[in-house]
Amino acid sequence: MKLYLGVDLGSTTSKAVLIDEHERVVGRGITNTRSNYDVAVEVARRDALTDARLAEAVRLLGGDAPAVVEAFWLIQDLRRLERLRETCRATASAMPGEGARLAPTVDLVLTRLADEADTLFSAAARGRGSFFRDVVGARFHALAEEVCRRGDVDFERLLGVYDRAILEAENEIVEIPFGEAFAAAAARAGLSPDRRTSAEAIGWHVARTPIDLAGFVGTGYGRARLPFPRDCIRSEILCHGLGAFAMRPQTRTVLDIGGQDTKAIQVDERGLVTSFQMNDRCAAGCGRYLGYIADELSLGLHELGPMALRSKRPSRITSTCTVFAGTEVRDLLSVGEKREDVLSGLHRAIITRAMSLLARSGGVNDELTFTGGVARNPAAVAALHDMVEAHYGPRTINVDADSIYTGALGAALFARRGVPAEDLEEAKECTGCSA
Amino acid sequence: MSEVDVIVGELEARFDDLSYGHVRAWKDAAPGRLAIGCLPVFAPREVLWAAGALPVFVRGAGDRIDTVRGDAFFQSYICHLPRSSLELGLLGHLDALDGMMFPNTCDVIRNLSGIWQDAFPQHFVRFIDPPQTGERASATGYFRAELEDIFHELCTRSGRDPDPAHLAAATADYRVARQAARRLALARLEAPWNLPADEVYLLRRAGDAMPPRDWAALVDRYLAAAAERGRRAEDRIRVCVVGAFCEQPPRALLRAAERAGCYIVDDDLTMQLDADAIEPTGEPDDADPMAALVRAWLAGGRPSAVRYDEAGRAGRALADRVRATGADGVIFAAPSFCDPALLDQPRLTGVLDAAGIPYMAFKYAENTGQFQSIREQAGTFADSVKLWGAA
Amino acid sequence: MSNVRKEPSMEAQKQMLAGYFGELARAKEERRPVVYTFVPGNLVELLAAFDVAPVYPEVNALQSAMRQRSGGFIREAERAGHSEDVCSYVKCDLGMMMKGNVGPTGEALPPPDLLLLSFTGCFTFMKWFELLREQYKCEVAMLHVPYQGAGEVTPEMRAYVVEQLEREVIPKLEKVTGKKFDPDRLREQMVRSRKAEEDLAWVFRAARQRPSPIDAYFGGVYYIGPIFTSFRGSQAACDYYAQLRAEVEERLAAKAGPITPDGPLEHEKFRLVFEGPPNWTSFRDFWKVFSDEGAVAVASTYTQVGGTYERGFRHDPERPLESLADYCLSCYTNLSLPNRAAVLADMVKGYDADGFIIHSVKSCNSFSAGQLHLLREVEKLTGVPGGFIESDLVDARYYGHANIKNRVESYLQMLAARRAGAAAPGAPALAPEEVRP
Amino acid sequence: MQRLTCAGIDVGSSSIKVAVVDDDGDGGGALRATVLDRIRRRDPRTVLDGVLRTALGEAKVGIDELAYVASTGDGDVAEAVRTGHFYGMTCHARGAVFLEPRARAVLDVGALWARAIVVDARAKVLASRMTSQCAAGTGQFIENIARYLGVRLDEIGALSQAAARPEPVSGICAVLAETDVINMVSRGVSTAEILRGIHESVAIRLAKLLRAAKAGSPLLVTGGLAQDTGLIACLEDRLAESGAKIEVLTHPLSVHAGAIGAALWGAFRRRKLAAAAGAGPAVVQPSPA
Ligand SMILES: Nc1ncnc2c1ncn2[C@@H]1O[C@H](COP(=O)(O)OP(=O)(O)O)[C@@H](O)[C@H]1O
Ligand SMILES: Nc1ncnc2c1ncn2[C@@H]1O[C@H](COP(=O)(O)OP(=O)(O)O)[C@@H](O)[C@H]1O
Ligand code: SF4
Ligand code: SF4
Ligand code: SF4
Repeated sequence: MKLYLGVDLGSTTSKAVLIDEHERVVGRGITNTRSNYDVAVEVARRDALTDARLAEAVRLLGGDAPAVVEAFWLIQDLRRLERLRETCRATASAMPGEGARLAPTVDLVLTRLADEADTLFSAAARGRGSFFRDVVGARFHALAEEVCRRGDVDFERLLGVYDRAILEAENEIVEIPFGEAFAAAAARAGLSPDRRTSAEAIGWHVARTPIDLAGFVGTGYGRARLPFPRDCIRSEILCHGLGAFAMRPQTRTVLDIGGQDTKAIQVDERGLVTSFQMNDRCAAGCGRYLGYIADELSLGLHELGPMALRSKRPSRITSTCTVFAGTEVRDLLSVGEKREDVLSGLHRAIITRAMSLLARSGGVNDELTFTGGVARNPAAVAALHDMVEAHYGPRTINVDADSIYTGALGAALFARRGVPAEDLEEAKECTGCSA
Repeated sequence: MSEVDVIVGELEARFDDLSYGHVRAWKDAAPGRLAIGCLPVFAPREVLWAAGALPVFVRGAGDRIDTVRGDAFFQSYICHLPRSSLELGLLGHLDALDGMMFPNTCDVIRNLSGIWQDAFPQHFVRFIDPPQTGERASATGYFRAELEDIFHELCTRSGRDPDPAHLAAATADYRVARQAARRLALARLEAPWNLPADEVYLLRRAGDAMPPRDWAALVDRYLAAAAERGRRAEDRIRVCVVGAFCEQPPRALLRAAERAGCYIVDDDLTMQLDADAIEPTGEPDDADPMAALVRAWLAGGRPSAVRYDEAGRAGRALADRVRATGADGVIFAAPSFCDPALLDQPRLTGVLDAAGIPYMAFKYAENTGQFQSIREQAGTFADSVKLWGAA
Repeated sequence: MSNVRKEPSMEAQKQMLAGYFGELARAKEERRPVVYTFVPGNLVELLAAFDVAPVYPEVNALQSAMRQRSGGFIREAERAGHSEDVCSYVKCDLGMMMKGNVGPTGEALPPPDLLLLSFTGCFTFMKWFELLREQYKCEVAMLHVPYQGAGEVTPEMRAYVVEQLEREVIPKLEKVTGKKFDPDRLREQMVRSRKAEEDLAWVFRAARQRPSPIDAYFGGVYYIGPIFTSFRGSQAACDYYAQLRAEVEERLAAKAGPITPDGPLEHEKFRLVFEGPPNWTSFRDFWKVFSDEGAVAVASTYTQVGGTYERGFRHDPERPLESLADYCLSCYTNLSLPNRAAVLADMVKGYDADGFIIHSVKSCNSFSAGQLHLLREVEKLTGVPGGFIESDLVDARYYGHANIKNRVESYLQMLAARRAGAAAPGAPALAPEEVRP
Repeated sequence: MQRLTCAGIDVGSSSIKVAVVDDDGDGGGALRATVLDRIRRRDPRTVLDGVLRTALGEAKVGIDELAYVASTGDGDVAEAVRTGHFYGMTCHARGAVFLEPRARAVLDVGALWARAIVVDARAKVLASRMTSQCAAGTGQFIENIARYLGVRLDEIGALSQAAARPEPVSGICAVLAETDVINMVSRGVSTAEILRGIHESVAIRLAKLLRAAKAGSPLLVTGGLAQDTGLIACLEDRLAESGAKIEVLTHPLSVHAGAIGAALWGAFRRRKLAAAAGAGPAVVQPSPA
């Protein structure tokens, strides 16, 4: 297979997209951005390759596929969990004095976590876009609180151990070779022995299929730090513009709301950017804002939108600052405002900011394509529909399920279309893409 | 419902009507009537009124609308008033107006006048740059020519005869309004507990867009009704609010400040330089009313951040005002990014320091929704005056 | 600064400036009256006719910034109660004053005998002078120059300014100098002004050629130094501009590009027009953001704040006071926004630019308020997309290098992509799957 | 004068503090209890109940025996138990002068706000400044970063002071800080250097606030961040560098200054009210929250 890779190293998430020569997407990978950018990119890239291989295996496998796929990813997570447990133990023991007391408690919590793995790392959880770090972190928090309430171990200290360990654990690459993992997945999925054998064979076959990475382009917040040659780096603006345009050729305006910046981009009938505005350095109005609020309310990120949609009377949220919005939310709740109304107000506040940016970039032209992580949030989408209609009249608004990959897709398209051959020589030596 | 509540209800309805329905009604009542929007803080109101045009002060939209398209014109470090004013226009709320006047009060308003020309080509847009030079022959000639030009232009539009008699009549009308404004100010000084800042503010905002004599009547109706209240004085401090002359703070902010333990007894909210700062002295000069108007402006009045302080007396004038109003201290409340108001503060506080008058300062935006920090600061200010004050 | 440019005229310019500050330091000793005034609308010919020494607070502020001293001055002013929100030129100047009024070259600046407030182009000037007067308690002459709100200079405006010159400015100058106004001396100055203006305008027009032999923004700010300040009308200025012109003629003949911080620019990849003042605290880095990408400024509006010479304005010895009035009335920031859009559009077209950059500075409402509108208008007038970046003139806290670089790179990549028309549409790559509430 | 036992409740955005004080009426007094609990996403009212119970237990008094219960901070939470309310800076001033009678300036740095207060010997607030609607550079900000780096709050100070070269931080948004920090870690900057850089940037902000309030010396730092020795060290450097001769002090009970001050003002008020009651009916009412 001859493939092209696009990588979007975002502030919150790192995304990778693989396309083939016909510009069809064959694989996607995503992970949370972490302090080791190389690892983040590498994980996303490997996940995209794995995704491409899995798709091929699924095609060959038929009816058993869903169970095997679910088991396949679960196995990866279990391996990570195991590593985390080892790291936690080591971290706790290394703490002078109290380590001896902390270690067994941490171990206890992580054992309980592993017991819940099936539900914790289910396909549903993956679909929600929660990453290992988030899933484990939230559950650890809850379990630790429970354990500490009973015992004599200090909660803050226990959390300290975990915070330190996760930092270390997530910055190493945990990988099981595809064929091996697939075989293990077939076993875990409980297939009958003969079907298991054929599944294993398919796994080994797919694992051996050679993949020729013919080009790659990187983009995103951390693009300057990607281990790519300079010519293989494109601005996020261009990638989002082209990615959105490729998904929806009628696109003339793109709104991207990511973790910590918002971009409003206008493109012409060829997908070329004609103007853009971006907003950064302040988290108010970006994805992080929602993450912060979700934490504040002890909710999952994916739960915010649906809850907000139930509101009939959105509250008026005025705080410009994310952090203060947190306290404002608490205040409003304490005076009896409903959660859904407060949340709905928050979503409107974010979209109001985005609307200003859109206005600055040249308004909303038909069609508007909404991309970035926040486009996964149905309440944000609903608020956008309302406000665009109110200010610009009826407009078609496109939101794709894979909109979070838009930047990476644009990058892959640049790789497919643009990168001159001579750079590829140099590229072969670069560590970022040893396929 | 008490009479005061009825009046306040009416005032609120007016305030919340962003589309100036009552201005439209006034215009529709007779042919040839015009309404001209005026950006803070100066408009030659007599001249407009004499030409058959109702001056309507446009002071942004406060926190009553979300600015979306208005943001497309200004960066984040520009104050808020121009964007919400534009938003009002773009949403059609200013359709009742036939034009706009922009005084040279700061760089922002100045550039806004150019944007307005591009954005609303159908409007009569006029930039007015009143002399900052005090009484000089050159200024008199120039300013008079400016005002004459506006007078004639508007008369042409309204179909009125540009007779100086109209100017004399208009001057008399506004004198009535100014006297009412003074009665209102005095009544508040005497019993601020009966005249909460928020209500006085609503009343003055109504005056932004009403025929002068109608407004004077409304003021008297309110004063009579409010006097009936007989509320009890609370243990609060009396303050002057300074710096809020252009972009207006949200009403909730005024309430928050009063609730935190202050009575606002004097302020420069809704300032209209021609009204608050200039008192045309003596009887209108029937022979040449325009000359009287020009003279009144050039002679100057109360110092303000947007007029050249030729004699350098702004600080002393503020200290005098504090004493005259019996205030315990000063609250400097300036819009964020407002160069005129903010650049004046250090000069003014220097004088207050020397005079031993306590003060505090904060910034706001017209759409601020968080008053926690303001409450906290105003509260601490009030606490400290109360716990330690001379009284 | 010496490491930034290597043209010979640069040396001359540097010496002129050093000489100027030296002269200021001696002014009191030589009993030469000192006048503080502003660059836009400066009446330097008139001042020279009275033999007074001009001090420009803005020039001090920018010089301090280039020497990395503005931060301390700004903090000093903020300590004295000035807000973070207000113009940092003012704060930089006040802070310098509070710290002993030692000028950028380390020599003390003399206190003023007269504050000549040429109130044009910027409202903040007025507040600035109120603050200065508080400090110096000296004579003030206020020259109110009406704003071109309706986009033109009317005869009434001109007459108003001329009358103020006659009745206010000249008498005050006579008072502080004890000299009688001599119109012939003024005319002599103006003859020389005209000559220098002619040469400077020629230099700027040379950027119409490909490749442009000059950088009309980053290099341009050096070119305007002498003529915007105390040298206009002097023989030194005539000599300097003749020398500059000769150098540019040479580069033009050699088809050489401008000299950047890293030496001569080899390939002119992008021709850009600039609006707004530059950042002074990181001037070199700021320039490099563009020169690294092969982007050259072919024209800029900032080089017009002290006179719109490219657009044809010349001092006229035949009507000295009227032409001083026109000079004050027509400085760039005294134009209405629609006029400024027209000036920019003319530049984009006339200089065959690929794009234009608006550098919006937090300090300067006079320039910045409404620049987003300007962006759209110029795009409409020219069909050329503009780029928008933000920082400040002299307050280093607001200069975010990475951020600016990111935006400029994105913008230039966009220009390049448009030029190549590269990204031809392919088949839609993903199955559209709408998620609507 | 008669001793009065009063309680002060300081409801902050991250923690609730309660102090029980015996006030002697001459500006002095004795602390009977100071208790703190972090809110940690619980209902503040529940947290308050717990803290108050513990404090009263420690002080060995019943709530009915208190002469005055004063709230400060987000006073609404304490509505059910309080007698009256005083504003934050009023209380921090009083508490600071109680803890450190020499203090002429107070810097209260909590989770969301920072406030600079100038006081005289009687704890009268002469001038004050407060940060505005941006939590960049306050406790929450430092906490977020420490959390990400896996450093406990009580370890921050020592680590930061051990750093050789601080890493300059440009953006100091409380929320985006995490991304900035990720970026720094990715560039191989050590934990200590990052923390030091953060402390430097916060110290700059605080120094500016102090300047704006024209704060004098000595300065007592109150609020939770007084415990952050790294920050205090940077603040001292900053102030020294800018030429301000300000002696920076902390006190082990700094975080309780607000609650202590509230209790003391409660006593003051109680005495005044009693005096006024003797002289005739008072028009004064407790200030509303
Ligand atoms: N499943 C989801 N549901 C709702 N919101 C989500 C989901 N996944 C991600 N987000 C939002 O998307 C943001 C990240 O967007 P992304 O485009 O990946 O940002 P970046 O490119 O800056 O890393 C998160 O902060 C979060 O608010
Ligand atoms: N031991 C400690 N070392 C350093 N910082 C601390 C420590 N304890 C608390 N803090 C900081 O103090 C802040 C809380 O201060 P506090 O004054 O209680 O705030 P508030 O009154 O707003 O709740 C926390 O955000 C935390 O950053
Ligand atoms: S306002 Fe809030 S979100 Fe914005 S920069 Fe400050 S702390 Fe960050
Ligand atoms: S608020 Fe201040 S800066 Fe803004 S328009 Fe009004 S006077 Fe100008
Ligand atoms: S606002 Fe602009 S023109 Fe005016 S003084 Fe400041 S920098 Fe100069």
